[in-house]
Order: sequence, then structure tokens, then C-alpha cells
Amino acid sequence: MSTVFVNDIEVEVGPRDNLIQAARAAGVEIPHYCWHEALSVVASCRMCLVEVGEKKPDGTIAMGPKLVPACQTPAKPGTVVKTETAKVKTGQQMTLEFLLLNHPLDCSICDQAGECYLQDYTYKFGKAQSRLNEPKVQRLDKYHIGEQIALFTDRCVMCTRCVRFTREISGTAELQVVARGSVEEIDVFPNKPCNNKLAGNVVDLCPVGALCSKDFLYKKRVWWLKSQKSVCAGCSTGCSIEVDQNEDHVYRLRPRANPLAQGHFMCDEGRFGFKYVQSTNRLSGPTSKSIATVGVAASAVTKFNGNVAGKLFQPADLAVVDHWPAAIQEAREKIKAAVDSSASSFAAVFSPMMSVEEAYLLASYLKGLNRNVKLLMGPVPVVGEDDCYPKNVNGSAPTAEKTKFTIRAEKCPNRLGVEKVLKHFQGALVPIEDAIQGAHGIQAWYFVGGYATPDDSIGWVSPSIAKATEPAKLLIVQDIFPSVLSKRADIVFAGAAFTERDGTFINHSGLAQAFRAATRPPQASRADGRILNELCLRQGLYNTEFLRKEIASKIPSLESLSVGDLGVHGVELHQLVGAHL
Amino acid sequence: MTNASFEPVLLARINKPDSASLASYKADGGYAGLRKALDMTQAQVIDLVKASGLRGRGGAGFPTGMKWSFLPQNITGPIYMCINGDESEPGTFNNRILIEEDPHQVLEGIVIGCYATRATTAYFYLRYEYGHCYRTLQKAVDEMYAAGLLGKNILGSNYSLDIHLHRGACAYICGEETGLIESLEGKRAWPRIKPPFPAVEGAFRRPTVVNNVETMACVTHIVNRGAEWFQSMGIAKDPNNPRDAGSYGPKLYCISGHVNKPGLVELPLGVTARELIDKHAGGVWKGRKAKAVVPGGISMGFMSEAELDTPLDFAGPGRVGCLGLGTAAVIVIDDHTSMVDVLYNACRFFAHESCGQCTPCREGTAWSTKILERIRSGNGKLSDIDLLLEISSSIGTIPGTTICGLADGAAWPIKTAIAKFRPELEEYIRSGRKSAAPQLVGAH
Amino acid sequence: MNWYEIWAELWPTLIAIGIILAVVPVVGLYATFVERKLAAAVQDRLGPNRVGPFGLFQAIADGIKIFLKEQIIPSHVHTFIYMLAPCISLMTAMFALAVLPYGPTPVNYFGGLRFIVMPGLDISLLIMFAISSLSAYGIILGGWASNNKYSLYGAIRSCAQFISYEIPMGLSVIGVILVAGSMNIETIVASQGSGDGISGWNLWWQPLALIIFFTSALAETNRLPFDLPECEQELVGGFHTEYGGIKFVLFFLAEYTHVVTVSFLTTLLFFGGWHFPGVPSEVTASYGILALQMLVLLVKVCGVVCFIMLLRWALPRFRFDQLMGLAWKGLIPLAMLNLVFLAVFESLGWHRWPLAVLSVLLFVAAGYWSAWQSQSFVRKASVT
Amino acid sequence: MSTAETPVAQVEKKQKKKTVQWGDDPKIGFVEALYLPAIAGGIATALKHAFFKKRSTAQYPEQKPEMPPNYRGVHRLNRDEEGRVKCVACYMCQTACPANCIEIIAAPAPQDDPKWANRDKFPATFTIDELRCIYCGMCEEACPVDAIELTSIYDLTGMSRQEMIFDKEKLLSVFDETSKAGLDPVRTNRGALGPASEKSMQSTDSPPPPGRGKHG
Repeated sequence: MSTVFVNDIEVEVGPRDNLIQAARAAGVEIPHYCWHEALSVVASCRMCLVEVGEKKPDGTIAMGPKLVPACQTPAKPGTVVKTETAKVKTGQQMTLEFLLLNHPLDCSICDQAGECYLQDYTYKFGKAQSRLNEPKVQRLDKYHIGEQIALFTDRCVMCTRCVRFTREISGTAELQVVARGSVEEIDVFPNKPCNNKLAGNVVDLCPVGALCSKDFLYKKRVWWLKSQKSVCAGCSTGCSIEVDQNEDHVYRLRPRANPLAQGHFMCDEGRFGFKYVQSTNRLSGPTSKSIATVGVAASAVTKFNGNVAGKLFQPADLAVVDHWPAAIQEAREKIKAAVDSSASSFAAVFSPMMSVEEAYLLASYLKGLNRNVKLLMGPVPVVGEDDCYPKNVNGSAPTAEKTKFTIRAEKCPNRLGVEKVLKHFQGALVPIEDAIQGAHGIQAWYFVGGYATPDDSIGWVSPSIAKATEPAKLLIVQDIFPSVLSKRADIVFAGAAFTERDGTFINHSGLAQAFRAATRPPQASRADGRILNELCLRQGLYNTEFLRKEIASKIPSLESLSVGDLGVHGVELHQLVGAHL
Repeated sequence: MTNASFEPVLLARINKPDSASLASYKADGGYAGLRKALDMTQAQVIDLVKASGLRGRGGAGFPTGMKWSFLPQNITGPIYMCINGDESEPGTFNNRILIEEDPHQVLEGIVIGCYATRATTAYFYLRYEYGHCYRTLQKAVDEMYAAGLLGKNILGSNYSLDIHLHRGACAYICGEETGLIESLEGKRAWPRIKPPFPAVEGAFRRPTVVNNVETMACVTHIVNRGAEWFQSMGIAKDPNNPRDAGSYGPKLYCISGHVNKPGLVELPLGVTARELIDKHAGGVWKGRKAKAVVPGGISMGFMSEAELDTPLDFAGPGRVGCLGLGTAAVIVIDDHTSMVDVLYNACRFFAHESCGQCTPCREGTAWSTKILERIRSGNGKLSDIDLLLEISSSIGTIPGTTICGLADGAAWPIKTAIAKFRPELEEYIRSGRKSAAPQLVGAH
Repeated sequence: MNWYEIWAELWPTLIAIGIILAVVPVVGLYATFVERKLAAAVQDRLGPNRVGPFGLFQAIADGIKIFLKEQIIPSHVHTFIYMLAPCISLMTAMFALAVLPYGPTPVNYFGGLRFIVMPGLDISLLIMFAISSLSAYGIILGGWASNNKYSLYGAIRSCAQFISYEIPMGLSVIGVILVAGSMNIETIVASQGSGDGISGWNLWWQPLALIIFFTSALAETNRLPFDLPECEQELVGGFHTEYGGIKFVLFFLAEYTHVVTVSFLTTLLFFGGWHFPGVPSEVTASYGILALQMLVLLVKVCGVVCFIMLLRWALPRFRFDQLMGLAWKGLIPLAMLNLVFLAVFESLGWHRWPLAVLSVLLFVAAGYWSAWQSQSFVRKASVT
Repeated sequence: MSTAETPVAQVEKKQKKKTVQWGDDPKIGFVEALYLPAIAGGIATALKHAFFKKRSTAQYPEQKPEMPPNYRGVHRLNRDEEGRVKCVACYMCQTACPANCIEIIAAPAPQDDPKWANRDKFPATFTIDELRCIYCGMCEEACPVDAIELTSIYDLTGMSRQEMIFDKEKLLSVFDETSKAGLDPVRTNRGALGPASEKSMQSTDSPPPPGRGKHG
């Protein structure tokens, strides 16, 4: 640790920190464009220039004669940083004026407007007027730069974050600087676009609106987006994310820096893979064979058609009779009857897409009815192998210690969490594949799905599962998409996707992270936690914080959850209770 | 020693026939210095160079011996030496003559320098335009390998050295030492942030020394003739100024511009510009008077006619507001030439050569060019002069806003021109006249 | 009485009632039209001019529209009284017309045709006052039943206003009764007759009583400048805030009926009724004379109605304390003094002409006293 | 007043006095106290207007009023010189609108259409609910490219609510009609948004005029 004085505020910072981080610790913002925590230092934007001096042991301060880039200067003990002197301010103003010289100022059509560092810093540190009287350098937009990214060349401030990202994090090195001086640009080699699986991150990295996501391009102005801290459900890495939504429509996911989970970035599979959430094919409400088909008519899918003209003025969705109480009541009675007649022929299948709380609710309820009820682990989707970055020149994966980002092969967020719950309640983990081979005679099934399979032809139900459940007397399915099972089921509960639920996911390394609902479930579908809460006849509302404490007290391997609020970074399961703050 | 009695040292052999050949060089006593140096310890060579007070001839004038001694001691692995032959400062051609006419003089110095710095590989970075230099040098290096002056166990000693020639790709910024290193590594020549300095982490992340061609030529002679001989020339250090390292030794002055007899002369450091023009360059052409003189490459700024008696040593130009001696490339501008045109040309050069890494340099150089372009199109405003001044004083390493000194070089012509020729600039703007746009190659 | 006599008495009465019932709503409707036209004229506008020639059918269109409007009964009202109030309001207003002659009653024309519902009633003026006091009843009921604080405020205000202005009105009319020696309005009108048809009017020797009466009567009609029970700026709509459609129209009609009643009374009591210079006062005249007399009365009444409407655009509304002050501090003492003078003159049998002068003097004195009062009050307030 | 009062008490008393301000009734004079002259004056004024003043009523459907140039009526979407919708779909009007009556859906400009080649973004739909609008003019203020303007059309009627929801074509047709009639010339012209949206730029030879029209 070293003691640094930022604007006369004394702070303790780590030995590897630079002055930007030191100032941050002191609550002082030093503006910067090119510096990024996860990337190498180039100190080229010259926005973070500050005055630096040294506090001698005798207490005198010797200030340096020059402005110094804060990003490049290590926070040595006794360093004195001044960020508000006239010299620094003039420097910031000049740098901003330089940066804006050739910037087109087309904020009105720029997707970055509202979260743009040029805007923010100009507002805070810049001058109101540019003295440029000459025409700006104009450049062509490059839509070809990547499948998912477009480069608005003239907005670029040449911070080279994107270039460094492709060299240092993805290792694919597609992006580069071409030309020189004020006409230099970011570009790719001809016919070698930036299409690596992490390419979407350059959009987040870009401090201005130069690199834009084609997927999000012009969809919404960012000031209308409301963010919710969540966890990506794409794979078992469990990237911390922000879900940006407006009017219950998720527009984009953004990575949220989490040193415990994935670092600063996320992969494009996760970033763009949330689209199934707003599929029109979703189950829309509870259905039951005995009561008339319930739920919302298929016509009321207007909620998803966010891009229909004049939707603002359409009358609200038709009033819907709430069929949930009846459906849940019926399910409860049928489960009870089935368990009472033969407990060992009742099986519940848990999906690794469930949250810990949901798994706990269902497992404790069923085991509470009878100890002999079978709890099975549902199919765990695994695709290929773990994909590690940065790739080397040949495109092969790096060694373990050099790996900076991994896309996991296990395409589900919470296998570990569900396993821990099942192990606790049943002692051993029984995958469904084993169960349907070994033990026949299961008469009643409770299936939980939740897999991202918007197209039912490639649903998660394997032929063997479908076959094994054919003779069932009772089939209850809780899922988000229709499947072979849901079509045959006695009762179907329409659940919610990960952006619509509250809960806890435990990732591949045992990091428990809380995710929170960003949007409401579509139409008459319901968050799974709420369904199960009601099914179990529990008092009060579904409350994850309360449930985590309860789980921690019941399941020793999940004791770390006893903090309730898992914080923004989550809690590692091996951590002792109380050590985490 | 007076200038009149000065015998050229570096240029002593240039007019000899076949001066570039090893045989001719050896005939004139060449490689005696190398043998001498190899008999000394490395520390002794460094001390000798230190004692001579040799300062780098590339422009910044950093004491060479001190630079060599910055290399970290007790390290394993290779140390590299880079020879900066990327001579791209406008008006400068001393390295070219040295390489073309007397390459072995330079190469001997390089071997000595490498020996002193324990470098095992030297990279001779040559700008691409110097095709003839490249061929001459390659021939000379081949001769040296053949003669055992390079390669394993030079002259029977246990010191081995390889010299690689590397041709750059025509960028001014490659003359900057870290830019040169980046370029050498095959990357974009973006100067590196310092620290770490090249002496600690340079080419290929190894300790590296970067020296100018002329500096290495001087090393040869220092080893040959001793430090006292070197100290006998030039201007002694100011005893009252502890930061002044003195200006010793001979220097190649390139004279160009509006003079009757442009060329390269070798003189002890400290000769005045007036003497150079009148005595060695045959005076200003067409009987005109000099209006301004660039002391050492355009990036050093301008001296006015009244300042022509300033001695051109390492400290002299600085006293009249110029950036320094630079490469001692004196460019003479006669009184028929508009300073706006001169300034525009300078600015355009730097805007074109800015590497584009640091914002102030990338945008500032281009902006000042645009402003001058507008002034020259007759649409200037008097406030533009202040704007130019503000731009020029906010870019560069002196205010601390850029990584390398290119921006300083771009700023100094503007600053000195405005400081010394402001009335002329104002008159130009007021008159609203237009200059014909010069057709320069490579302008964007 | 045998059946024939009953019938002979009944049918002119029924006809008279019929005439009033038929005419008054129409008059009310057209009064709105006239008022709108008049208001437009005062405000440099044109007024209704789209429906029919000169907009003449506007009133009918409005009437049809308002009759066809949806009947809304707010959920929070006392329904029965809420419905009853406008009926009472209009009923009492109409009832007052029963004792007002709209023409000289001819003797035995058509076997007893007459222009009054209750002919020959000796206490007709008393009945008139008794009934007109009842009009506060409808307003109070309406305001209370609406269950709305603004309505109630309006009702209470109107209650206070009615009580206050009954007194000066009554006092001022006593003078007329004394002069005529009768409370029968027909007699009073007849007593104003004279050879030249104009010199007998009560107006001449009781100008002060006229002013007091007219002011008080105006206050009784709830019209500007005395429309405090319903003033929009303070009480939204006052007692009829919660009323709409036909129920509102009933209130409205009642108000206009009051205007007509007041105009009739003013004309009959002070402006010589159907007497007019050049028109013989004798009742024995022919049909032509009769018609002419009725026309004269009508013209006079219309004049007063128009004057009332004009006042609306000429005067600002009183403040409530000013309203009360005017009645209690101004009109009542003045009316009493006036009555005393008149009583003295009448009892001593003096000629009545000096009364006019005395009236004016009295009025001037009151004005002077009022001004002095105002000055001294202000002076006192500034001391404390 | 008692002499024993402390200065503090006196001060307090003074302050107390000041806390209540009495508004005195205006002093009325003799003539005013008589009321009748004032009443007569009022009546005279009323009569004067009734009989001697010119009626100022305009017979509306036959006589159309001329609206002041800053009248805020029905919206229109302006076209640029090339006939494209001027709007760049920046959502500023939608953001500024206090009544939430504007709904824009943006899309990338059709890049294969040469007409749109120099535009990045355009409004795929642009809808204004004229019934919800309060005609405050904020959208006009907010528009950085002067694409939305309020015209002097005031007599907006319709038979259904749906009819009063104006889409892009309708708003453009309002522009076509109003600009053709010459009633509502394009009132503001702040010039190009920037090179990213508009290709034409002022030439370097003439410095931009001072004040308005400057960009950057």
C-alpha cells in the first residue's frame, strides 16, 4: 500500500494502481479515454493529464514542471496529484477541443449519446465553443467492420481501446489503426472483419459512438433504458451483466465488471443470445386439460411487437381472467393424490436453468410431502468445449494461466446450484437419463424446463425422455417454451426467462450471484419463484433474500448464502460467512 | 583553435577516391581505434566518451557517455544498439554524406559503442529513401564480416557483434528513438511512453541504446585521438550553469535554403550562423538579405536576422528562443519570402508526419495547418495568430501533453515565427492577399 | 255556489293559469336569447345568429338540446330532495305570478275573462311576498341535497341574502300600500291612474322607495350584482353546481321567472302599471284600449327586464360583507325613514310632491353619511 | 406605553406590529357613496358599446382568421431539398414532449438507395397523437434539424380518435400542403446537422457568418 495525496485528500492505494485509480479512491474523477483497467496503457488520449509532485519526508512538496498522464503514472508513496489547477484545466480544455475538432457532433443520431464520454467530459471539463473555422475531416462509415459492429469513423477519438482489445483480450487482432495524423482511422484488413466471439465488447469499450452494435443500432435512445443488475444465463461462466430494458422490452445486455466472475467482458453468444426472451412462441399462461384452455389468446402478443407503429396508442391488452389460482390448486391436489398413492413413482425433474431458490422451493415441498419422491437432474446442455481467450496467432487457445476470458461449454447458468440442492435433499444426484433407463414405473412427473429453445423442433426434451413419460398418469410441466411434453401435459405452468426472475445462480467456480428481474413476464406467464411459492402454500411474497437465508440455514454447502444480499459481485461459496462484506 | 585553422575530421576522407572501401579506410589508419578500444575495458571506453563530453548529434544533444552508462548492470540476455539513420529532419543531410562517403568511420564507432555497451547486436535503422547509403553500407558491412571486424570474436577478441541493416518506411516519426524501436520491431512507429526508457526496455523488450550516425563517427575519433583532443574544440561548459554540458567537438553543419553555395561543412561547435552563411555558403543568394534562419532543422524554430550572431552550439539557439541546436541543419530564408508560406510549409510537414497517437499532436498540427491554409487563402483573422500561439503552446512534451517531441518540433516554428515576425504575419492577414498553393508531394 | 258559478269562476282561472304556464317557459327561453343578444351587444359581439333568422331559433334549439340531455344524478346526493329542489324553485316562482295582473281586468267580457289568476284579492301583495320568500326554499334544498360544500355555501348565502333583503323590500312597498290604501295590486295600479296617465305614478313621490325596492328585488332574483349564491368564481356554480340538464333548466327558468315577476311588480307598483300618457285609464274602454293597455304594460315590463339584464354587464358583483352592509346599514334605515316621512305626510294629508324632494334629500344625506363613515373608519383603523 | 419595557421587548413589539398587514378599504367620497352615478356610468358604458361600437365578431367558417406567425397549430414534418423527411430520428422531440404524444421508431437509412446514401438514420415511423398534444411547441424547440414544426393550422377535426393519430405520411403531407400554400414557410433554418447526417458543407473559402448558423 502506498499513501497518495489527491487534491490534498490522503488515500491508500495498491502498489500497482495508477493515479486514475488513486484519484478514484479519493472520489476525484480524472477524465480518460484510452485507459481501461483490463487493457494495456498507451497514454495517448492525453485526457488524464494532471500535475504530479512528490511529498518529501520533511513535508515539503515538489511539484513537477509538466503535466503528466495519470494513467501512466504509478501511485508511488508520497505522490501528490493535483487535478484542479488552472494548468490541468487548460490542458483538459485543450485536449477536449482537439478531440472535438474532427468529431461530427451528430449526437442527435448517435447511439452513444447519453452515455458518451465526449459529452460527459465536455460538459464537465470542456469549453463551450470550438474555435475551428475550417471544415472537419470527413470519413466514411464502415458497416463492414464486423457482423455485429459498425464503425462510424468520424466519431472516433483514436483511443485504440478496441484495437488493444482484439490484440490483448480476444487475441484475434482484427482491428488496427490505418493512415497517420489527423486522418488516421480504425479499420480491418480487407475481407477480414472483426467477427470473433468477443467482438461485441469493443462497442462497450468505445468511449464515444464510433463503434456501435448493429443489433442495438437506432433501436432506443439510451436515456430511456432502465438497467437492472443481472447474470447472463448463457453459460456457466455466469457473466455479471446489466439488462437494459424499456417498457418490458429488453434492448441489450452489457457486461458488468466483476473480478470474481468474468472480469470486464462478455461473449457475443450471451450478449446477443437473450433474444429468445422476447420470442412470440413463449408459453403465455397456465393451461390445464381439465379446465378449459386458459391464458391469453394468441392475438394478444402485441406486447412483443414493440416496433409496431402507433403501439403506444393501442388499447391495453385485453383484460385477462387470472387462471393461476385454479391451475395451481389443481396441480397441488393432483400432486398430493399422486404422491399419496405411490410416492416412489413420483419424479420431479430439475432444470439447471432454475435458480437456487426455485430448486429449493420445489425440492423441499415435494420431499415434505413424502421422503420417497424422486428428484432428478434434468438435461445439462453442453456444446463443444470451453472456448478460451486470448487466442494466439494460429487461433488456438492460450494456456490456463494466460486465459483472460472463457466461454464455457456448459450452456446453463446454475448446474452447480441445483446439484447442491438435490444432493442435500436426496443424498445422491440422479440424472434423468439414468432414471429413465434404470427405474421404470414412474407414474407422475413434474418437469421444470426453462431452456432457451424458442423453436420446438429442437426442444430440450430428448426422444428417450419423451418416450419414458408417455405412460405417465400425471404430467406437470413448468417451462417457457412449448415442447413435446407441454403439449401432452395435464397442467402447464408458463414460467419466466432469466431477465424476468429474481434468484441466485451459482457459476462453474462456485460463485453465487444474485440476478434480479428487469422486465415483467409476458402476458399471463409468471416468474417461477412465484409459481412455486404459491404451489408450496408458503406465506408471503416470494423474497429471494429471505429464501437465501433459509437455504443457508438448511443446506450446509450453501451456508455462504446466509448474507442474504449477495452484493454486486456475488459471494463465493467457499468463503466463510461474515468474511464477505 | 580558431575556425580558420580547423582541419576537418569527420569529413577528412570524403573527397578521396574510393573513400567508402575498407581498404581505403584501413590505408588511412582505420580500425586502429577499434583495436585500441578492444584493449580497454568496457567501463574505460564509456569513461573516455564521458570525459570527451560528446553529446548526441541527433538533435536532443544528450551526453552519449551518460546514455551508455544508463544501461542496467548485471543483467543477462542480449543488449541491443540501434543506430538512428532515419535522417528526416528537413534540411538535414549530414548522415547521408557520412554513410555514403565514409561508412567505415561510422561502423567503427558503432562497433566501439557496442563493445562499450556490451551490445551483441546492432541495428542500423536507415531511412528508405537513402538507397545509395543502403548499398554502400551493406557493402561496407559485408567487407567487415569478411575482414573479421564483425561477427564472432572481432579482431581476435572474445567480443562478438552482428550488425543488421534495417530500412525504414519513410516516416519522420521513426527518427524518434522509441518510434524507431517500434518500427524496428515491425510495428506501427508509435513512440512509446517513457518510462520505461529504452535503456531499460527497448527493442524486443531488451535494454537498448539508440545513437545517431554522426555520434558514432565521433566516437571513432575520440577513441583514436583521446578526450582532450575532442575537448579542445567547441565551446566549454558554462561554469555558472550546472545543467550546461558544454558543446565540444566538431560538428557537421548542413547549409541549405537561399544561399549561393549550399552544402555541408564541418566546423567546431559554436560557429555563428552569420559566419556559416557569409564565409562557408557564399552569402545569401541574389544579393538579398537573410530574413530568418533555421538553426538546426525546421523543428527548432526560426532565428531572425538580428540573431544571426548567435553561436550554433547546443545552448546557443535556445538563448534566442529556438528549441535547440537540433541537427545543425541551417536553412536560410531570404527577405523576399513570406513567413506565412514558410510557416505553412513547416506546419504541413508536421501535420503530415504526426503519427496520430497523442490527441494534441494529431489534431493540433492538422488544425494549425488548416488555419494557415485559411490565412493563405485570404480569409485569415487577426485572432488566428493568438489561436496558433495557443495551439502551439499546448502541444508537445514541454507542456507535457504528448509522448514524443514531434509536437514540440511542430510548435516551435509557430512560436518563434509569431514571436519574431508577428508584424509581418498581421500585415499579411490584414492585406487579405492569397498565396498560390504550393504543390507538395505527399500532402493529404 | 252552484256548479254553474263554479264553472264560471273556474274556466277563466284555468285559462289564465294556462296562459301563464304556456307563456312563462317560452319567455324564459327567449329571455336567455335576449340576454345573450344584449350581452353580445354590450361586449361588441353579435351573439347567437346561426339558428334561424337573427338566431331567433337558438333558444328553441337550446331548449330541445337541454331537454334531450342525459339525466345524471350524482351518487352522493340526497336523491329525493335533489330532484325536488328545482321543482320547488320553479313552482314558487310560478306561484308568485298568480297575483300579478297582466292587464286590467275587464268586467264581464266573455263572461269574466281576466288577466290575473287570482282577481280581486285584497291581500295580493302580501301573498306575493309570502310566496316569493319561499323561493329561497328551493335553493336551500338544492344546495343541501347536493352534498357539496360549494353548493351548501351558495345555499346558505342565498338564505342570508333573502332574509336581509326581504326587509327593505317590504318596507319600501309599505309606502305604496299607504298611498293606495290597499294591498290589492289591481287597486294599487288603479290608484296610479290619472287624467294624463302619468302624473299618478308612485314613482314621482317615492323615488327612494323605488330604488330600495328595485335593489332589494334584484337581490331576491339572485342576479348580478347580487348573484352570490351561484357566483362561479367563488363557488363553482353555487347551489346548482351538481345540477345538469332539465333540472338545471328548472332552476334557470325559476330565475328568469323571478326576473319577470320583479319587472312586473316594479312596473305595477311604481311605473303606473298599464297607465300611459294618452291611454285612458278607465277600465270601460273597448277591446282596442284593453289591448293597448296590455301592450303598454308589456313594453314597460320588457323595459325593466332589459334594464336588469343591462345591469348585469354594467356592475361588478358585491362582496358578501358589502351585500349585507348594503341591506342592513343602507337600505333598511333609509326605507324606514322614507316610510316615516310618507306616513307623516299621509296622516297629515299634505300634498305629496315634497316627498320627492325629501326622498332625494334623504338619499343624498345617506350618501354623505356613508362617505363620512368610510373616511372616519379608515382614519380610526390607521390609528389602531 | 409603559416605560419599563426593555429595548428587546420594544423591538419585539415593533416586529409584531409588522407581521399583520391591514389592507385598508379604499376611502370613498360622497359621489361614490351615492352609488347611482357609478351605476349610471356603468350603464352608459354598456350602452355605448351596445349601440356605438363596431362588432368585432368574425363569422368564422366564412371568414378565416389570420394566425400570427408563431401560432402553434398542427404539426408537420419538414422535407429537405431532396424531398426526404428532414427528421433524423434523434428522439429529441419525443424526449422533450411533456404530453408523451410523439412516438418515433428509428431505422438505419436505406443504404442501397442512393437518395439516402448520405444519411445514417431516419424515422421508420413517426406518430403524433394530436389529441394528446398540448401544442406547447417543445418538440419544435428540441429539434436539432428543424424537422418538426407547428403550423398555423388550428381547425383540426376528426371523426375518430384513430384519425387524429398522425403518422409520418400525414405529417409530411401537412408540410406539402402548408408549404405549397405559402402560409407557413419553414421558419427556422439552422443548417446542417453535421457531416454524418448531411453531406453538403460550407466551403472553406468563405468563413461562416457570425452568430447564427455556426456549427461546431
